[in-house]
Amino acid sequence: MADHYSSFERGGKRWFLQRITAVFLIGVLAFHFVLLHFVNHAAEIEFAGTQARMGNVGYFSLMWTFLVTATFHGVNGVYNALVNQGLDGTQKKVVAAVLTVASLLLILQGTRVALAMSGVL
Amino acid sequence: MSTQIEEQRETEEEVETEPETESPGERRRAVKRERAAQREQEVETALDEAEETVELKVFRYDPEVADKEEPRFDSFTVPYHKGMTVLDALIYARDVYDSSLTFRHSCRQAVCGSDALFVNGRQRLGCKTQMGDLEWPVRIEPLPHQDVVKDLVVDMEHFYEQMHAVEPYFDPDETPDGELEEQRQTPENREKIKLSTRCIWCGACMSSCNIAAGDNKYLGPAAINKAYRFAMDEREGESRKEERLRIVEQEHGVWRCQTQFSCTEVCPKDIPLTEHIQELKREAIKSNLKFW
Amino acid sequence: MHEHDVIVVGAGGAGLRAAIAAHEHGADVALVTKLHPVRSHTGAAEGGINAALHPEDSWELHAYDTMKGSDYLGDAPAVDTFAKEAPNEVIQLEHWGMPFSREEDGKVSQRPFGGLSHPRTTYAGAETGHHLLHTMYEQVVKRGIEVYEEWFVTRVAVTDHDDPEGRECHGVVGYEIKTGEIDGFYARNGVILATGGLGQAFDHTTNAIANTGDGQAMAYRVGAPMEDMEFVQFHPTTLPSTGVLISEGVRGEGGILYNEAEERFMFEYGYANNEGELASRDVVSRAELTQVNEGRGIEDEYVHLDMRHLGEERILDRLENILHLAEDFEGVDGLEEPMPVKPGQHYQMGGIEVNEHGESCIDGLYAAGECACVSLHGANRLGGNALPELLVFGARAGRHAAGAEMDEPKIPTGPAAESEAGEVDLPVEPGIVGDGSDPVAADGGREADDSRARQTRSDGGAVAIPEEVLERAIEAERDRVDTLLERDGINHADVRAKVQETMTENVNVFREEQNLKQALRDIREAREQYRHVGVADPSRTYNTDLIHTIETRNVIDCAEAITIGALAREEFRGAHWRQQYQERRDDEWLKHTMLAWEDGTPRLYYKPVVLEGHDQTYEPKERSY
Amino acid sequence: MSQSYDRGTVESFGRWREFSAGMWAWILHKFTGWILVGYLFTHIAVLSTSTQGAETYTATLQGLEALLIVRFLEIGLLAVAVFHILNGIRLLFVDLGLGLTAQDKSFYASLLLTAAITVASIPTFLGGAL
Repeated sequence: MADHYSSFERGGKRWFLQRITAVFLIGVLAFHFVLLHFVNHAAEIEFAGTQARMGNVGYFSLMWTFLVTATFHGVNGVYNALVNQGLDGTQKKVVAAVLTVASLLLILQGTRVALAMSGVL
Repeated sequence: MSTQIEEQRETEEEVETEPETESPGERRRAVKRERAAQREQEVETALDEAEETVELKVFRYDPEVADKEEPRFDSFTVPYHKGMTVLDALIYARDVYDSSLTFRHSCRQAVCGSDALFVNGRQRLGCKTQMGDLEWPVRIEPLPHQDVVKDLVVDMEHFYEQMHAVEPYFDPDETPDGELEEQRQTPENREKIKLSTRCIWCGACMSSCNIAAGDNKYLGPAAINKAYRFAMDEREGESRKEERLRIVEQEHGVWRCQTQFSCTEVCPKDIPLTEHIQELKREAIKSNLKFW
Repeated sequence: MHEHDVIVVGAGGAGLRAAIAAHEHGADVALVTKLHPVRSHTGAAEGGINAALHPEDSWELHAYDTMKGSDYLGDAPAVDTFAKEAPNEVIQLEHWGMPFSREEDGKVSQRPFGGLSHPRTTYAGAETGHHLLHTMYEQVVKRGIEVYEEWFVTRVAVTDHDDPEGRECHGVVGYEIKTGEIDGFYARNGVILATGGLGQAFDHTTNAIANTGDGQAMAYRVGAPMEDMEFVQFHPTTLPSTGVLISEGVRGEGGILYNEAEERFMFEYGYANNEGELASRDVVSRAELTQVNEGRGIEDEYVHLDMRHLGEERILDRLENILHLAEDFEGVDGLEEPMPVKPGQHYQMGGIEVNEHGESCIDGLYAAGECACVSLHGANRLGGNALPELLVFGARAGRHAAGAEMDEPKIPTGPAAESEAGEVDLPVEPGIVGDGSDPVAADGGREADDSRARQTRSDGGAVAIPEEVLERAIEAERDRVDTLLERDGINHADVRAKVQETMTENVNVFREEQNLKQALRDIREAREQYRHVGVADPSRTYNTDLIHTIETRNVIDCAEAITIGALAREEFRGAHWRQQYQERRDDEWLKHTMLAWEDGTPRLYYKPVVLEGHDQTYEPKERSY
Repeated sequence: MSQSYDRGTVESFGRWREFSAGMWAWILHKFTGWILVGYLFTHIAVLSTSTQGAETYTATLQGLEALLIVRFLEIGLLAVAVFHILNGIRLLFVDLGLGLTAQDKSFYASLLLTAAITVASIPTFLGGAL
């Protein structure tokens, strides 16, 4: 067990990032909810309104960062939960790969959506 | 007095003469029957005399005995008295009803850590749990998340391996020169590690931990607490502390802790295990970020 | 078969210290223990470790206090060696990381203790034993010393020369509890017994359930004499239902003892008009039992120890641990009600006769710790002297067994040290029952005792080939276990309970001739019954029924030795109180009580006390504090 | 001779009845986490309609919002998100070593606060749908 000493990379960095993203997400998720359910009611959302918001560079970058951090936080959380249940060996590698690919696709698609919303695409 | 001596003599004569007519085996069985009848009588009187009796439901399993190969629960009715512990009740059940009832026990005072059991759904030391504080009937099982060797005895091998994995021994960077020269330690530092040194290796924490149940490589609360005991001991020195942090910050080390506090809640020595694990996480992050 | 240079049986304080010492002297050493090492009963020690560390203190003072405490039955070379080496051992422990309580300047704290002329007791909270045990086990792990845990040693393998001093020990036979496997441990250099106490000979004891006198009984049966077995320390404040110790600290802080009529009996009945509750352990124990025997006990069993008047704040500050003990083990809230207490067996001063190197009279057989009698504690052990004893003499036994060069021992051992034969009027024959024809004899019988095998060997000669000695011992143990498992018989627990009850009833704090004789009769009866024991659990897997049955045999032998010694010694010395003999009688009794197991029969003899120490000769004085 | 009885994961996890506060907090945090990550993927999928033009996007969103079930699911989503946030704050404090002895109380507080916020937001969510 103790024969291989692992570096910070083995778990500590992801643990730390999970906390840092959490702090960020607490604020942004709350903001997102308030903005799109209470300030603007979800039922009244139209493309125009979305485009207006996304046209703002600050809002756009906030939402894009939201996407990336949420994806990391969520997917990393899923991965940890699986590892905690004893996922190991090849299985673990496969799951890690699948989750990474899924994350990248999500971010890619999310970025496309965001660009479409901001009217760039 | 004198009559007693004579009675004694008579029994002795019997012993001398009887083997002539009876085989030792027959005699043994006769004695056994006699004792069994006597015992039954005693048990009945004990149960009658006791103001209260309590029922134990005890997990039984023995891979070698035909009717115990499939795990089952046995019930024992035990006379209750004030101050009776779960261990007392188990000993009564074993000595009076079934001598094959198996469990570890030794000191009876919560320092040897032998009798951590799953009592009414919680990890507890049998010797320091009052029967009067429990809901009756009392259900007694071996510690969860560990293989059962027999009845209430679990295999502790994995627990010991995890304890040994953190290099659980004092190993200072340097020792004082003089033979009678002691290392200095501030009372504050001694106080800081005090609770962590109380661990009795009972395994209750490890058994209560959901993460340890799923991830067999997870060091577990007891071993991490052991690492804490040395990493925080100022006598060992900085470079040894770095090495210790490297052991606990491996993937299956401190990061696996999900702060469920189950270990802290069941610890019979009241060691704040989760707190110690959390402190090591922070120490590990700090030592890696360096600028903290 | 496992093979090592040194085999240490038992992994409490003495065993661990011995193993480390032997390892440091280059020996391939293994620990064989029926419990995992951290479960050993050393862990229950509370008080501390005496050692003369202060510059104003000296080993001579420590030695003097120890000798006085022993009521001049300690052997001076042992006492001197002990006091000289204790400081090094304590500092060694500190270097191994023991979490001692500390002073502001970072040095190890020392506190005063009963019978000491200087505050020299080092401690780690009220859990000194726990820390000592764990610290040393950690060092064993660090050194990679092999540990065979949950292996129960059932027999010592010794050659069968007629004269015990001609015998050699070549190993032990062990039973692996988890699997039921029986195997031999061949010791190239020596076997060190460090099996601890025998409290289970009494039904009320502070000792663990595992403390069944295995080492004492095994060594005794292969020819190493038992020394001063009648000296048993009883602690006055133990909880009635479990025997858990309530520290002397409660009385030290001002706790008061009351009888059923709520009289402060220590004063009202004049047991100790000056010291009251703080009189020495034996005085308080005797006072409590007198109250109970005269009908003033509570539930005819115990007295009350009341600390409520000390106030919640003070109790929580200094005696918090006691509140937990009373609550957890007796269901009593010490803040709300008085705690029930009664005297309980605590420590065995006597044991396997050894010299300062831990050697018994059998070549290659060592003993250390509570199972041994060097003799350091003589008739009474001082608080805080047990832990340094196991360090000093554990280390010495380990070194010697590993082949280290050491001085000529000054304490003689074996039958050659006999100064006079003993005579005692026993009501029944002691020793084994019957003709010993019962093959493996749960009783042990003559077969289980090497002397019988010696007599029955067809070639008439002594078995001298070491491997053969061990092989034969393994065979005997396999037979014994097979028979116990196969045959039908009574439960050992009845037999053990009988011995424990009679010991507590008759060989307790008070010793009266007729009671001692009654105990011997009861023990005899127990031996009779033991011939009919069987193990009901047929399983080879973790069969505690079997283990306890074998232990019970050891309990019987130890109980008998204690009682014979108590009946023989016609004086009042230290912990040994005889109703008819209310004085210490140095003219006649300044000698050790010895028991040798000869062909299954205990033989009583005496050997002189060695009062000539390293630098000085001790003069017996009146023991008053 | 020696074999042992492995009780298996199922039996081990059958012990949820005996879970304590901290263990429930963990279970709920995982559970809400799974829902949120699932929702994140779904959310992006729904928003992807924006790449097919403004009308499709508006129609899809308003079509979904017209369904009562979606409104209720949204309330559920809010509850899940609020709990995950509050318990997440609780966990951050635990990571900082603050308030460890009150960890069970802070869990109960998170539950109560989640319930309060959820109930209070019902009118907003159901507004216009009934």
